[in-house]
Amino acid sequence: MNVEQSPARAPAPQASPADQRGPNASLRFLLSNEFGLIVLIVVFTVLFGLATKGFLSSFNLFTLGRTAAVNIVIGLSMMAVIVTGGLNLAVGAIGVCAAMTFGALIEVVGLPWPIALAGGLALGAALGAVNGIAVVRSGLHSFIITLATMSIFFGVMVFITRAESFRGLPQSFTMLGRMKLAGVISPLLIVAVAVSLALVVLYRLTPLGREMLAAGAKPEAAVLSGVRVDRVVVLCHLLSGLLASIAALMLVARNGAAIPAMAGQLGQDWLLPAFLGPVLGGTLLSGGRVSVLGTFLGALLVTMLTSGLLLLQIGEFWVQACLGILLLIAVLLDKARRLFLASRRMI
Amino acid sequence: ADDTKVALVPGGPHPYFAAWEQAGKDAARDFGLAGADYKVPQKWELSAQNQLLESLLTQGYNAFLIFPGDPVGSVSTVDELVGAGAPVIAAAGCLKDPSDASFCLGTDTGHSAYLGAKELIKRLPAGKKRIAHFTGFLVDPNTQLRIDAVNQAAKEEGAEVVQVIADIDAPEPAEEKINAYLAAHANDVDGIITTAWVPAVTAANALRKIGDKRIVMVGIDHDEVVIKAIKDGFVAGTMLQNPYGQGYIGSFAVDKLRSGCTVKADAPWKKNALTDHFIDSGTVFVGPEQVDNYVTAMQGITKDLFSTFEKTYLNCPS
Amino acid sequence: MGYLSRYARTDWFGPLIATLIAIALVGGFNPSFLSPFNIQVLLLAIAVNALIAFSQMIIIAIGQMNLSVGAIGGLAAIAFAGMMEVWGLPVPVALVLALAIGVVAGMLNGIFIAWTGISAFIITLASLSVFKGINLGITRASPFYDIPQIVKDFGNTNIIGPLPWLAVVTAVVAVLLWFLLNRQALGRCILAVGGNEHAAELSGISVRKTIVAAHALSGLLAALAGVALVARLQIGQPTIGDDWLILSFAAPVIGGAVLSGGHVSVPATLLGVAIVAIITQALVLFNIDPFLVQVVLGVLILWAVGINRFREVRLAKTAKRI
Amino acid sequence: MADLSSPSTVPVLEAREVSKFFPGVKALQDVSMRLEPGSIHALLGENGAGKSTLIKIITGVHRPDGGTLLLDGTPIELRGTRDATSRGIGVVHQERNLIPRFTVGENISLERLATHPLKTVDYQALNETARHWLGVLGLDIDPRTPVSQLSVAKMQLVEIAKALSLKSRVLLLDEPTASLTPHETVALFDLLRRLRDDGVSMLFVSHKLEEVQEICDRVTVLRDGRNACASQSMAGMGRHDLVRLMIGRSEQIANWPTRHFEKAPEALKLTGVSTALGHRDVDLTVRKGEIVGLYGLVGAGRTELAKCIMGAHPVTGGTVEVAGKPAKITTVADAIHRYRIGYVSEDRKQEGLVLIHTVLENAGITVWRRLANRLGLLTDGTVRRTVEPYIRKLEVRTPSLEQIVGNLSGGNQQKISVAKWLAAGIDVLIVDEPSVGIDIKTKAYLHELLRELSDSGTAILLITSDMPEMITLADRIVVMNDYRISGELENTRDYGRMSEGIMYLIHRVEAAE
Ligand SMILES: Nc1ncnc2c1ncn2[C@@H]1O[C@H](COP(=O)(O)OP(=O)(O)OP(=O)(O)O)[C@@H](O)[C@H]1O
Ligand SMILES: Nc1ncnc2c1ncn2[C@@H]1O[C@H](COP(=O)(O)OP(=O)(O)OP(=O)(O)O)[C@@H](O)[C@H]1O
Ligand SMILES: [Mg+2]
Ligand SMILES: [Mg+2]
Repeated sequence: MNVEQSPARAPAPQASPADQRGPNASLRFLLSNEFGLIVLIVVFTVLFGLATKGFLSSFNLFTLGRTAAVNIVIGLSMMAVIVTGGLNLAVGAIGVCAAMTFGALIEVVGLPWPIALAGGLALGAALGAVNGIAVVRSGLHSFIITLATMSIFFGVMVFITRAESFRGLPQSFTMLGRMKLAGVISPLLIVAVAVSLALVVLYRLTPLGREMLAAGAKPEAAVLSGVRVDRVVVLCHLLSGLLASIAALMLVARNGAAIPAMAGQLGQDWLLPAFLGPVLGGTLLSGGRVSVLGTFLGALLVTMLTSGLLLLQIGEFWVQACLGILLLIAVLLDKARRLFLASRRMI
Repeated sequence: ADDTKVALVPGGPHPYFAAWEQAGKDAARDFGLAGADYKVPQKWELSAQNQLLESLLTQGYNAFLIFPGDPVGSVSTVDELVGAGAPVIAAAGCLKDPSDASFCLGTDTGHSAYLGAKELIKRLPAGKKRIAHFTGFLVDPNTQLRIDAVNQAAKEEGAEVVQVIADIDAPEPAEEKINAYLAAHANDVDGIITTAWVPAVTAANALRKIGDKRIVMVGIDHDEVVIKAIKDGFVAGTMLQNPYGQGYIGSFAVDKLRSGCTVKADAPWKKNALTDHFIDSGTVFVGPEQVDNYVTAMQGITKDLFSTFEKTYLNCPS
Repeated sequence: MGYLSRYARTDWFGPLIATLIAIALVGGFNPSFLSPFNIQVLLLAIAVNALIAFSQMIIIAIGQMNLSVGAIGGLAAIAFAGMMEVWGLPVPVALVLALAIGVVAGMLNGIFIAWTGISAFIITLASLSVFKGINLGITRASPFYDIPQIVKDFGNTNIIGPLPWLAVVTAVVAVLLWFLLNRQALGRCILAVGGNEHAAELSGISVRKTIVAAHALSGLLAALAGVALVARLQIGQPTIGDDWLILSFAAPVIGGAVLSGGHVSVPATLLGVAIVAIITQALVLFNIDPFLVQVVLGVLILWAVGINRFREVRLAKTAKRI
Repeated sequence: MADLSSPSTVPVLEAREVSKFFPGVKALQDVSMRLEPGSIHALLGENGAGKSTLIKIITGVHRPDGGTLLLDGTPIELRGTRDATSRGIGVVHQERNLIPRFTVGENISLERLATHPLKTVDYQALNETARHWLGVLGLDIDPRTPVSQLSVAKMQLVEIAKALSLKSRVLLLDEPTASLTPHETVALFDLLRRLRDDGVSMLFVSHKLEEVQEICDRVTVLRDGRNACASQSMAGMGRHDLVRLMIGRSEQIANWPTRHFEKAPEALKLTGVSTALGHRDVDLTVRKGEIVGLYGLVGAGRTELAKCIMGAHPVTGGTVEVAGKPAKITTVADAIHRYRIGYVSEDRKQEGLVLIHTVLENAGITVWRRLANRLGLLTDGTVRRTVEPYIRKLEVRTPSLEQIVGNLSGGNQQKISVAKWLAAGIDVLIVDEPSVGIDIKTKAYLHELLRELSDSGTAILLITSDMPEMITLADRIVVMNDYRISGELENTRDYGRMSEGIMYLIHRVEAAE
């Protein structure tokens, strides 16, 4: 994965600017984190497939996809803010708030679930925007702002709900969590794919997405090029909130209920998956560069490693240690791969 | 039966469940199971537990004893397991009805807190009985039950809950907050009830530290620190639970359920805030008197429960 | 310019104001806050949390993050307790070994980061799993109980008045750290690398060695915090360190540290820790509805950083280029 | 081959057939260069010719992919920058390399901190050394001021002091004068001459040929990463010879007819403008198609004025009119999108470019919104089609539009920060120090380009400290001093008279105070 602090250099043969991508593009792809992740995923799939019984069983693939789906969207919601060189510790808190709103709108207000869904998402987006505005107006680092709002959002949620769950959700919604398409594919996975595609379009094909990247990479330059950086940053946080709520609602579907403990105390359980995906995927923590596909694959890889390790039945208390080591091995392998390819390019 | 592979799955790494491992082993030996293994989620996270359970099913475990990571949140996973033909018993804590779990074998968290509070208040000197309540994460619905139960007991006995300190399941904040509380309010409180493991340990230590035997404290569970504090008179007693019994009897029961037995509808089920199919695995108050042989006491309870368990709660094809 | 405006430029000024206001308010409404015992409790809390914050601060100084502080601290803690209970090692030996574990763990982080160029975030994230996993593997989640009396005493007795021994340790560490970062070439190198890695490299500073050194130091401090907690809690809890992460960042940041590196302040971080500790205590003292505690906490943190921010904005106005 | 170029003495430093390749770029191929003792050696070449790369190899930043370095005739292998410094090779890189939050003094002594990390720092001594070297450069800055508070020019000088403080026998200067005022440059040259007489050998990179001719005695010219000439004597080399070596043909001196704009409509008009940064009653008019030069010494406040016009800082008094209509410009975005004013920053690394993004993204940033189709979408293809002509026109030397801008040579970066405004198609363009670090060929192109732009109706406000540039381009020259306008001149394109007039305007004010 491209996780050097410094941006990797896009290599390309000496050529006049006129000439189009052509060979460079394909080579750039071979060097990219995305390709590295794909290789790793294939390798580990084979390994686990051989080493364990049931890794490739349709049930395991189904649950794997379902778990990954949620982690992917969580990762994307963090990515949306990392773009600006900031971060959003409140993803979990926002997610839970959205989920509980959704539950309340259905059980307490009695709205049909699609409308409640919209309500939940709207709230999430709003909370995200609050973060963004606070960051822009105060000029404080998003870390400290979202640290505080995480506590506030979550606290208010617990205060209002008294930690009571909402479980009177309509079948038509909760079945999304259990349904198996073609025996192995969870609808949630499809949602995750759809969301990812939407983000790809945003960052590659819309001015706003490009402005988000520019504003994140170098605010001063972006401003002097006519980008409304403040507004863009707020939008990034809003997007993050929105994505967090999507993830949360996917989790609601999966758990068949909206529960305050869904993301743990203060929603902190989400932080790990939130960062793992993007960073493995080659998103620059300093901002200005994202990889949606990378985040997708990164989250997938981690979920896969966990699942595989559990199936390997290592002494129950040692799984975590092994996961860490596997993770290290994974990034080191990939690093070696890039060095090799790069050295080949030079001469 | 010898094809039954039971998995005993706690909510996460926690000393409370340590006894399950032995219980499982014994059960597997005594009832000739293919296995009854203690499987611990890596983190105390609902998603981690769910992922482990799914994996275990894939690994061929066909009967489950589960401490629900969340009374509501775990229901769907349990339903899936049962749907896949693996009977599930909620152990130590219950699932909220309705769920496909056969029944709940454990401690009525609310009730045990209630009893504990009663025991505490009983021991308070006459006068206004001011008690402080230290408990775990608020996001855990059981915490709300405990808070309500303690308030309930207090109301009945004319005592007053002057402060509730929650969200202290981690040692550092627990130590910080409890000491801070005692530092400021040691004289404004007569009794302390703790309804979670870590607060119990920390509070016991704190009282020992300020050498205060005036404040009466009732703890929970069997952590060495608490037991020792009882012996030394810093803690009045603790609400003991019966993890071993849960593990042992639970494994026995799921095996039966796999081999054709069904749950008796008309059994003397207890009700609690979460479910109507609740079996009390035994909670007893252990004071200085009983503290030395609480283990045997617990084994006693387990034996009694076990001896009548099958015919009380199950219909089995003879 | 007068003294005030000169001090106003220092990083610790804002946090100091915030701390004083906090003390005044809390003490005003609840005199028992200033009782010796309470001060001791406060100092104890600050003592350990400060070590945690410092161990992160060093890494922030080089412009990286260390997610494994908690894991390292926890590992050192249970190693310390375990070696005394299981192997019956004498306290000093166990102590040294525990700290050594911390240093080694930190160095491993540093070496991986420096020699692979992979972001510290990932490396420490992975090593977090490794260290925590080892911790669980050893303890199987059950604490080590019999801690030698002397250790317990050290963690719970005072040297004079309300001043606990642990606070003394932290004070010494703080002074040494301040000296390192402000007067010692190594410390300056650390800040230089954080401030502008490329320039530091060109000036002949060995960036790699500096990174490794910083992480080793971070590991040492984390281990120290872990050991201190064992002494304070009187048990070797496997869960020690699980929720250090947020605090470890919050305190330095409240103290005005720049997450992109090159600028940290020992006194300001110390004050950051103090603020958090005071707030936490106040919430208990004033018997805030447990369901509101989190909300109030969040608001108060914002208030604390707000004060500092206000100061900075004021200064920025007067800053002039030459 | 050493004996072929009959050496009078053993060269202090010699590079033999050095090569360096970057992904997709042959930066240097078999480049040779001999540095005689006690000489100032010019290293010339277009942007991207490989000058900085050669210097980075000599100072151990990059490893050569081929060839050898010799110090005093013996081959050396540099494992890192420290090797170089320890061997007495000092350098001032093209990019600023200072620790912003450290004080001037500490920055100057950074190498010595690095060498023994376990020593405690003696700030007394450290500041003394700093004071001394700053003194040598005739700078009176308090060594205790943080570098972040210095202007670009001062930072440049601090870096020179830093290099001097190592007392190197070999001193490599990569465009040291790029952001210096004429006055500061003169002082620097005196110093360099003294050093030369003390036997120090210097390598001097600059795009200002007058300077090169003034102080250099030998010259090496690179073209496309190859030697165009290696270590020739400057004796009898005229400007046109150097130019021919650099660009392969002689430069054509632009000599445009004077234009008249009395009747042209006013594109941008300031009347009695005062700003939050301290400008007072500034009157300034730029007419459609006109190039107005704004001259002043560094610190005169021109950049600040530009920023205020762009809406980055508030205008506190007076009126700003754009295209005849009063304009209230509060944000830069407004200035660009509503009033169609563009600004080429003097500080490309900080404000001009997004270094970690590609050429395409940087050049296109101003046009994205305009190019988006009905669905609000746009593809790289569309952006490429729009910006490519300009990239071509400016002859940006890049392997492809996907190259990371940070990897381009300084000059090529500058070209891109100009190109993006050409693409934007604005009515008023403010250009701040456009040709800093640009080679003469590109400079000529740039000038043509600005001229064409104005001919096609764009009003241009040109801020530059480069007098010749000013006189070649400007139709009218406005002189600013200490945040006020101190006068205005029609440009007669007569160098002597114009510069006199300008200097008079500047000093008249100072005399008045
Ligand atoms: N780190 C790098 N990665 C990739 N390409 C590079 C790198 N550094 C330089 N180059 C390329 O090498 C060539 C020479 O660059 P160099 O900086 O030496 O030019 P230069 O002569 O200094 O130009 P200028 O006068 O603009 O400074 C350029 O084409 C540049 O794009
Ligand atoms: N009042 C001021 N406040 C802050 N910085 C200032 C001020 N005056 C000058 N500077 C700084 O000093 C440097 C030179 O000043 P400035 O750029 O405004 O003058 P200029 O005429 O634009 O110089 P140049 O010829 O370099 O454009 C700049 O870096 C600028 O930021
Ligand atoms: Mg250069
Ligand atoms: Mg300027």
